[in-house]
Amino acid sequence: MKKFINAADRVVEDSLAGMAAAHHDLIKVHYEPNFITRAGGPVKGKVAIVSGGGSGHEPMHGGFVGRGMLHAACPGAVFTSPTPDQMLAATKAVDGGTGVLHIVKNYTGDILNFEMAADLAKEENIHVNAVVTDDDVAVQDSLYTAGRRGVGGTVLAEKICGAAAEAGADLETVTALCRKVNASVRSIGVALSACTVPHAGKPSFTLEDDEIEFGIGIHGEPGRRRAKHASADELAAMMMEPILTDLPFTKGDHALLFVNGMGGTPLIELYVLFRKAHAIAAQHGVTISRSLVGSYITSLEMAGASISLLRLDDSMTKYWDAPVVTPALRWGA
Amino acid sequence: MKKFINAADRVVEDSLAGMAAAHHDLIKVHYEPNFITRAGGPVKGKVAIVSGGGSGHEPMHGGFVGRGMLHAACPGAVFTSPTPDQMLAATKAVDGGTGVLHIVKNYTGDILNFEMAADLAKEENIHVNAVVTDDDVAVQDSLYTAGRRGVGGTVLAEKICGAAAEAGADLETVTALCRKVNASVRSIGVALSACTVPHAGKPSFTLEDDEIEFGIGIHGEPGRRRAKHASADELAAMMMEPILTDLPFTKGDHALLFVNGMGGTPLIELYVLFRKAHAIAAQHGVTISRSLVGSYITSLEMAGASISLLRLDDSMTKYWDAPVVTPALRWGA
Amino acid sequence: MSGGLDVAVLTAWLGRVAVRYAAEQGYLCDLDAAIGDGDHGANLARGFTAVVAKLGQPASPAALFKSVGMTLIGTVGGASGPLYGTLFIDMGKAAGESTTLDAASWAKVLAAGLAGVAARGKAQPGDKTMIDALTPAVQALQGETDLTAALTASAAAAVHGAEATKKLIAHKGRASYLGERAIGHQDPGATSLAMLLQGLASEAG
Amino acid sequence: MSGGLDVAVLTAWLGRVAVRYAAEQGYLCDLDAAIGDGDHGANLARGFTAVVAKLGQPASPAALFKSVGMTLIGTVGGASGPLYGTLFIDMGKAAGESTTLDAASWAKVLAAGLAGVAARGKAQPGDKTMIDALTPAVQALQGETDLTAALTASAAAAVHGAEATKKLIAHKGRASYLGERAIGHQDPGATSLAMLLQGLASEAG
Ligand SMILES: Nc1ncnc2c1ncn2[C@@H]1O[C@H](COP(=O)(O)OP(=O)(O)O)[C@@H](O)[C@H]1O
Ligand SMILES: Nc1ncnc2c1ncn2[C@@H]1O[C@H](COP(=O)(O)OP(=O)(O)O)[C@@H](O)[C@H]1O
Ligand SMILES: [Mg+2]
Ligand SMILES: [Mg+2]
Ligand SMILES: [Mg+2]
Ligand SMILES: [Mg+2]
Repeated sequence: MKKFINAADRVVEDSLAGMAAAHHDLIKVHYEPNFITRAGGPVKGKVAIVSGGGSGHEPMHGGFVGRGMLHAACPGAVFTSPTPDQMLAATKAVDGGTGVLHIVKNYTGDILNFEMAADLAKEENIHVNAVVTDDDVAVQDSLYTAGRRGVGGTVLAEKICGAAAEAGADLETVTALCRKVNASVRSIGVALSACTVPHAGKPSFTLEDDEIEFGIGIHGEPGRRRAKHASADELAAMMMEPILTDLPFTKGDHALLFVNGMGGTPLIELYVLFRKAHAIAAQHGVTISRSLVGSYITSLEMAGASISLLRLDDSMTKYWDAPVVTPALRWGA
Repeated sequence: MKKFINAADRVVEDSLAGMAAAHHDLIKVHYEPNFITRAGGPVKGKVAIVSGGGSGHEPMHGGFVGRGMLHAACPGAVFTSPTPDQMLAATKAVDGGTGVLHIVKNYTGDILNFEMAADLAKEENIHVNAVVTDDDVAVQDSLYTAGRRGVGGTVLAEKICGAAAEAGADLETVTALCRKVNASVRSIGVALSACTVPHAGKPSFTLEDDEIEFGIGIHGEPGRRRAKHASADELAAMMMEPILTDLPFTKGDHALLFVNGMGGTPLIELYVLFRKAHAIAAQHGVTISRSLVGSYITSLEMAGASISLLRLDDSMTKYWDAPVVTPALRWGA
Repeated sequence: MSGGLDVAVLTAWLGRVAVRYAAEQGYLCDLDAAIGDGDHGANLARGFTAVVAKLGQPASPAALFKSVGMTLIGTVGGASGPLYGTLFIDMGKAAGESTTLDAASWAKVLAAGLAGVAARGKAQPGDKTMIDALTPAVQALQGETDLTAALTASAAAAVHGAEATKKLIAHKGRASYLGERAIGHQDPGATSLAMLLQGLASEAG
Repeated sequence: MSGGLDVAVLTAWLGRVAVRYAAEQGYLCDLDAAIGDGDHGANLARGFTAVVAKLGQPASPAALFKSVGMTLIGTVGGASGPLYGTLFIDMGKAAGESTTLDAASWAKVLAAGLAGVAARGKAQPGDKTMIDALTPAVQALQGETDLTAALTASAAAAVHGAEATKKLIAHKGRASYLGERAIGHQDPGATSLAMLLQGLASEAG
């Protein structure tokens, strides 16, 4: 295992310290319990949005803290949900008096810990709503599982809801919008290689030179099935098929296409995938009116990619375009 | 070799097509010869900046085309300098009547091809200046070599000079500023793994589990020497030492610290490096007043990182902060 | 062991378990890597190291369980943090004022812990979770009055339950994403739970 | 071969070289991977495929050389594109009006090409570049009047020159970054240049 780290049990803190040093104009890092807030402190009268999850998915979520997106993020150990004390402290730090939305990716650990935190926050008279994201179409029979995982759609939900909160929408409105974004987005991921969790020291699975994992999540867990490696165009087609049919997307839809790298995939390859995914959407009658390409929700150094497709309406489009000023996403201001 | 590609000889064109589809609001991709310009066409009366180089370093340079940065970029084959016809066509397309600056990284191929292009442009009465970037301190005895390579400092020069051109500075002023940025920045890179050029199909070198390459460039070429893998803090110290002493940086300097991933390095690790590089600069009396962390000048999927340190003056700082609207760098507008 | 489970014995038990989790961290992570995300061993090792460090001198088994539960919730994270935390917190509630737990009261306490875990995680027996070790362990305690025999039988039942998860498809937790591919792999949470009860049998049995 | 180098022979030569570069693409890339960036074979294969495709029916050796040079400049890229391009363009200038080149005029033409490469790349013999194959190849042509013998000797000198680059430290091109680590590796550009002249000896020798 070769990584730029000092010790497995220092990775998260060292990286947070680096973020703090690099982005002190935008964010503030708090330790014990670990959480990140905007540099400015709570915004009176505006809904605050808190997210969090295991580390190893950078820039998600800490890189999305800033004006127009998250108010706070709670990083857990690598691939491990953070603990309720982190979420409680973050929630208290950013509450502007009009309630806090927790955006929670659908994993048992995240759900349970955020639930506990919400209970504790309510005891302190903070109004907390939670929206669980579960956009991963790789999980099919969700009745008999922990349910679909929250993956790439989470990034889009955080951006769009962050803009709504910034614009002054109230808690119920932001909550409903978040549910709507989640209901309108579908994602799937594929891995060309596994990743190595620092404290494990070895890859979480191994793939032959001609194999891929199809339908992976973001925790180095094995995917839905193993498949033969294929051309970028074939893989894009394999990925777009379940995405398009699940929602389903239909002729005339306008959508945001998000091609995401898993951490070890170079941008040149993401654009190759984007090209075909875009063409397939067009064939399907779906107009790609917004796009995002880059590594925004990652699995450490995994080589792989995910595709998310979000059906847009006017309000989502407006909030997507609204200014955002965070370490990882910036535009319009 | 597992990559998201269709065929080795289609990678560049497929990726360009993806960029065109994703960023049609910002850029326009031209084919045969291949180059990228801003969506809007030439800006009358403003100096235009053209850069280029082999592909495989994305987002550099195509991702930096847009308002406040480059006017055009010429992508060559993977790791291969583009050809003069590309540069000539790009130069003609963006010339606003007041001259064009070519920013050229110091590699024999880039130099020779840009020289030929400049000669051809001059024959067509376009005033072309060229600045060669050569910020890589890994190349020591530059008298007996092709000279220091242009690496991370190039990104900073393109941003700062792009802002100056946007602000209306004339060709000589932008040229002088570019020389000054190049003279004020020092960089060095280290690889944890090699990368695989698509048409080669195998890694350009192999490293043992406990080995790194120190002083690499950006083309998968071997570095200056092989060394034992060490902690992130030790590697940051090994990298900062030649950077700080070469310029040299001195107590009281203000600087921009740029920690760059080589394409396969996750952001969490870049922040771990940033933390220590920042601390070492502080110990040296250098204040980090601006920073950039991410994968901006890459070597395909190489796991590795480079550090660049730029001594800032007021004008560089002002131009760094100025708005930029490109696929890969965006802020302030 | 006739004196029953008092604070001293329980404290020794937790120390023993912390050592075991540290030693088996790699094994538990490997089990989790096969069908989950590979962190279960690290999560528990981190949590129980903190438990031992923070425990101090609790006044009663109830206080001890509550402290352990709170520490686990605050340090483990993931799915197992709230679940192990709830196990101990609900055991603490059931322990009441007792200073020493005999076989019958331990049976009641552990059953309360099981109920808490089931309520929080909503898993049922057969879902391939820690519930599949905990449920038979609670059952094995029923009607057994000798503490040594009770703890030994309970630990054996938990180990057996954990092993039996191999043949199951998962319906809860990350392993549920794998469908049929989870078959043949033993559930890490059930395995760690069996280790927990084995530790008690060794310490107090 | 007594008729000298006319357009037909030169065209056949370029076709032969294009095939050879395609076949040796991997070998040349490997040489370049060891001390450069691993693209030299791909660069030349791409360039000479284009040369063959675009050549048409040039009127004279001069026109042929110019066309080849322009195509290489427009398709190869890297360091070798402008250098190989200049080689052919300057050979074209030196070829003048001749329809057929004999040993003496080929010596003059290749020397002009060498001068062009040296002027553009500023490398000297011993710098571990294509100059180290080209220089002895030009020297071997001096005073030789029999074309067959001249081309054979020239190609052999180029091969020998290329092999001799193994012992050199590089002072130009990417290999110069390696310092002592370049020793033991043969320069890819010198190797490809030797192949070019071997092709001519085979075709016309
Ligand atoms: N809903 C649930 N109810 C009971 N136990 C569960 C549930 N979900 C997961 N578990 C247990 O948690 C274990 C995984 O714990 P751990 O790896 O620490 O957390 P995570 O899955 O968040 O990485 C599983 O092996 C399983 O025994
Ligand atoms: N300044 C120079 N003069 C002559 N030949 C050179 C010079 N620089 C490099 N070369 C030749 O170019 C070859 C490398 O070509 P190639 O790999 O195609 O280009 P690049 O180095 O740009 O990747 C080297 O092996 C060397 O022979
Ligand atoms: Mg986990
Ligand atoms: Mg090259
Ligand atoms: Mg786990
Ligand atoms: Mg090369």
